[in-house]
Amino acid sequence: MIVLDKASKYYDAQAALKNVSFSIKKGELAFVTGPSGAGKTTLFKLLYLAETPDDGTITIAGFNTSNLKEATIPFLRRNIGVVFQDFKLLNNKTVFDNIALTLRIRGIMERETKERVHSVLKLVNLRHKSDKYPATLSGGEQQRITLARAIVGEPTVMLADEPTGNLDAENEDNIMKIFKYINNKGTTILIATHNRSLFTNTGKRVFYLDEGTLAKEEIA
Amino acid sequence: MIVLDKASKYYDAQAALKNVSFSIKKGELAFVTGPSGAGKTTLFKLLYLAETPDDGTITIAGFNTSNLKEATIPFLRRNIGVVFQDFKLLNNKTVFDNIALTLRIRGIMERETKERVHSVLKLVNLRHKSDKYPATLSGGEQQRITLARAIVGEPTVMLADEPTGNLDAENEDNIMKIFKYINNKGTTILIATHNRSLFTNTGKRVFYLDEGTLAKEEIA
Amino acid sequence: MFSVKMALQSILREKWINFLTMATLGVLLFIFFAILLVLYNVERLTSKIPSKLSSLVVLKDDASKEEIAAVESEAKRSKLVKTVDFISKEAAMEDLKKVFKSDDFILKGFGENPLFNSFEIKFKSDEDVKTSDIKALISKLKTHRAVDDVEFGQAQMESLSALKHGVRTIGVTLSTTFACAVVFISYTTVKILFYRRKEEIEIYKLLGATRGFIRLPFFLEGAIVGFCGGLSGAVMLQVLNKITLSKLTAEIPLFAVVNIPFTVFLLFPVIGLMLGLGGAVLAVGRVRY
Amino acid sequence: MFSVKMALQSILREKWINFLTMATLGVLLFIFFAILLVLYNVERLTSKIPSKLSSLVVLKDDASKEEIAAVESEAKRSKLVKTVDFISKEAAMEDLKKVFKSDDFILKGFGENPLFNSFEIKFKSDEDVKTSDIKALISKLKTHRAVDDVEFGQAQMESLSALKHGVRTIGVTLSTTFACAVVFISYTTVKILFYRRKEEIEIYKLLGATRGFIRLPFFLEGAIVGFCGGLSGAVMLQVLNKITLSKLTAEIPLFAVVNIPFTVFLLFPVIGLMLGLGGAVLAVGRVRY
Ligand SMILES: Nc1ncnc2c1ncn2[C@@H]1O[C@H](COP(=O)(O)OP(=O)(O)OP(=O)(O)O)[C@@H](O)[C@H]1O
Ligand SMILES: Nc1ncnc2c1ncn2[C@@H]1O[C@H](COP(=O)(O)OP(=O)(O)OP(=O)(O)O)[C@@H](O)[C@H]1O
Ligand SMILES: [Mg+2]
Ligand SMILES: [Mg+2]
Repeated sequence: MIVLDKASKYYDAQAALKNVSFSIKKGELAFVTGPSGAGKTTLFKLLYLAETPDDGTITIAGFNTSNLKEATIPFLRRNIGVVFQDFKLLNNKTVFDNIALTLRIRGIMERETKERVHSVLKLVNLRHKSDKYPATLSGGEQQRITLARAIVGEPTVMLADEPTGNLDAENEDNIMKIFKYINNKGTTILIATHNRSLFTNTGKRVFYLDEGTLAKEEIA
Repeated sequence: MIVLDKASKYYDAQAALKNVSFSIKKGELAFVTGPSGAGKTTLFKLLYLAETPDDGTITIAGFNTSNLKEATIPFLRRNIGVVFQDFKLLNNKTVFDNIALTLRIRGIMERETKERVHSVLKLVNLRHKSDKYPATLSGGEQQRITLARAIVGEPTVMLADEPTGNLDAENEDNIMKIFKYINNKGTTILIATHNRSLFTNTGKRVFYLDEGTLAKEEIA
Repeated sequence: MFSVKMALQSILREKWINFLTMATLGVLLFIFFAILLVLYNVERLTSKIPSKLSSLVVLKDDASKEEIAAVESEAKRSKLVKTVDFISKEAAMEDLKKVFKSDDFILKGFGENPLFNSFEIKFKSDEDVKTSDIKALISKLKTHRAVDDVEFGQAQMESLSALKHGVRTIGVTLSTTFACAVVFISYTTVKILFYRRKEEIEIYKLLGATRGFIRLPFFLEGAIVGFCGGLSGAVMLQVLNKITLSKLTAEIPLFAVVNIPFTVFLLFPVIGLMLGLGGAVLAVGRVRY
Repeated sequence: MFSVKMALQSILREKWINFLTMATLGVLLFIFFAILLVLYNVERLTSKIPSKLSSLVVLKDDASKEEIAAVESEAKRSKLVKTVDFISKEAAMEDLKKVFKSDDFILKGFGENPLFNSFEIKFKSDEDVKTSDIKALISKLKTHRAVDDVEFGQAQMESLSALKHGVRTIGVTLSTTFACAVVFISYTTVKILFYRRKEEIEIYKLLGATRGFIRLPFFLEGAIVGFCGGLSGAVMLQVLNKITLSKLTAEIPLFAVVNIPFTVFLLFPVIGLMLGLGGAVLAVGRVRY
């Protein structure tokens, strides 16, 4: 589902990602970890095409990103659900509209949109915040909205960047349960996290990044 | 140093903080914890006067916030260093200028400003990012810049809201060391966090918030 | 449609800034049309100034009818000439009597009429009638035996045509400059309005929105803002018209001739819409992924 | 000083948007002054139109010197009158001879001079000289025994003063409307420029910045943007002046009289600065903690 072949990304001659190769099978749930500034977010940006690799090739959800026509990029992105580390919520839209946007973009009917948005809001325990604006939410609430937005489109690949950074143990458990649930339904998931407790004893593969290189890969 | 007496804060008739009373002595290091949306950030907002309590009184760093003249607010704030949960970095200024702003506001000479900014940058291991803009930093890097900005002014009270949410174990340790160091030099510190490992076995007081009320207080 | 809803929502959300933009467009259009109307009416007024371009062809007393007819047909052939009127010496005397008004006893002192037959030639007052051409015609007429002399108010003619030309030149320069300025300021205003939306567009793209989906609400928003701006401009013009102009007309009847064609009011919202839409298209620019 | 550095940095950081704002202010000021200049020069041109307000006081042939002197002093006493010239019947004859030009043999036919002595009264051409006042003066003069009749070109006088009044009214209305528009658009532009800075100001406040510290850089930025805008407007006016006007003057000598006072160019940056600063002050508003 995801194949990186010697992918590199440089920012002003400084490598944020260097020669990273790995592949993730369809339906797999894997983790990426590493110290602050290791390149986890950069790796994700390459995967959802916010950045283009300076070197190497990337294949995701059947698209080869090196020979992709610009016009197909939106359709690639509709297959990928992303939990952004910095949330990227629209401050001038309500929680409902923020999440609904993902479906409206796809031209899904308003009735179905409403149903699906409400069901994901229930999943992250924020059904009552539906009409609030993001700025009035707590950090953890915003993070859960971002997660809700990522899963509402039922993507084939899910990229979650530090999805529990602002969450307490209970919410963390809840969110890991959600990941496992949608993973069981067939979604390939890659989670970037500092939080070792998320992956310890899960039996999943963990990729360790360090200063842009893939330092090691192990089964947690 | 910090005294809350039956402080309450309502957002559209919904209590974000209800009847919270506690006091923290000068030089103390204490923790606030609680689930997402419990009111930790709201409590901090009351302390640095971004919000006014709807009920009760708050005393911090010798100022009683209920009968404060508007013109003295900036001077109160200069005594308080805040690590904001959402960073609040200025995107149109370099890392250096973001941190230096705290000192420039106080009219500190440029030479001294330079020295002090560079020394806090070294403390958080980001000396080399001095000329970058916040948008080009990783999440954890931004968080450490926010911390650097909070400590550069040598405040008498330090409020840290989820200061390690985006940080790996190693950086986390480093930051806790910094907190302990400035606490030893006499700064009163209040840390809001979900991360139990930050306070377990520290022997410090921990306040548990739940749905806006102070549920319990214990020694970790 | 969803895009319409989104555009309306967006306008309502940022009432204040959208209102400012609308008002700016309205004021600009209002001023633009006010200028155009002033120019249009100055043009109308100057065209009401009676054509003063005329020459008097003095004929010799002993000229034959044929010779006189030759002069007349020569003058009439010219493209420059509007009318040729024969003024007999008797008619000239009547005119002279008018000059002396009630004192016409003076003229009664004359025995024989001492005046002369003449042609009054009125020239066309188009701006393509050049002084040099008229001079050429006059020297031609002078070659006729029947013609004694030709009098021509050259200075008068030159200053009048210069004034008309000047008004026209100033008008064209001013309205062109102004049109450019209106387009530029509209563009700037709409651009600044959308400048803050970069981040919003970025997020849309990351969620997989197609180009059309991203741009449509912005275009609609620009169009709506422009349309409302144009409308408010029309209202302002109407107010100016009713208040100022009607007062002015009451005081100075000359201004009764000033006219605001009704189509202008229809043009306002249309031009506003185009400006807003054009500004939005330019402001959003090419969306790249 | 640090604030200056910060303001400059801020301007450089957002080159594009600041450039647009500057250009907008420049264009606005340019147009504003272009309009004012047109009005100023129209005023100058109309004031060059020779005063045509005159009356002819026809005196009886048998009037005594004293009686004539009484009429003259009565006319001269009036505040409406500019000059009073005595025209003897001999001088009038000379004038008449000029009318008949080379054909003055006509007049030689007269035995005695059939004309009359008269006064030519020229009235002041200020707009506060009212037709009704002049009429009152004329009827007063008619009561003198020496006066036979008074001729007065009323229609001519009324249309000329109406024209002047009209030009002035249009000018005042137009430039007032325009001044308001310029101020409004400047405010809008600067306001929109600062609208995006709310968050920035918020952070400043939270870090303990005093009001002055927060506002000074914004004010400086507004002032600098306004100043540069004014400067660019001055450059545009100079270009228009050199290119258009000099061409126009070459073609139509009438325009040589058009004049751009140099102080205008000094005014530009000053007004721009004031607009930018004023806009910034209003845009930042009252900083509350
Ligand atoms: N746009 C950019 N321009 C320049 N440097 C960048 C840019 N984006 C990221 N970097 C740098 O690349 C490195 C990797 O950043 P990245 O965001 O991938 O780290 P990360 O692993 O996600 O860290 P964290 O856990 O702190 O979020 C960092 O040193 C960062 O400063
Ligand atoms: N400006 C606001 N308007 C309305 N509601 C608000 C506002 N700010 C906070 N709230 C609500 O108040 C409650 C407490 O928020 P607060 O940010 O204090 O939580 P928190 O304990 O910091 O949570 P987290 O750990 O997720 O950051 C939340 O339910 C939040 O949605
Ligand atoms: Mg990251
Ligand atoms: Mg919080």
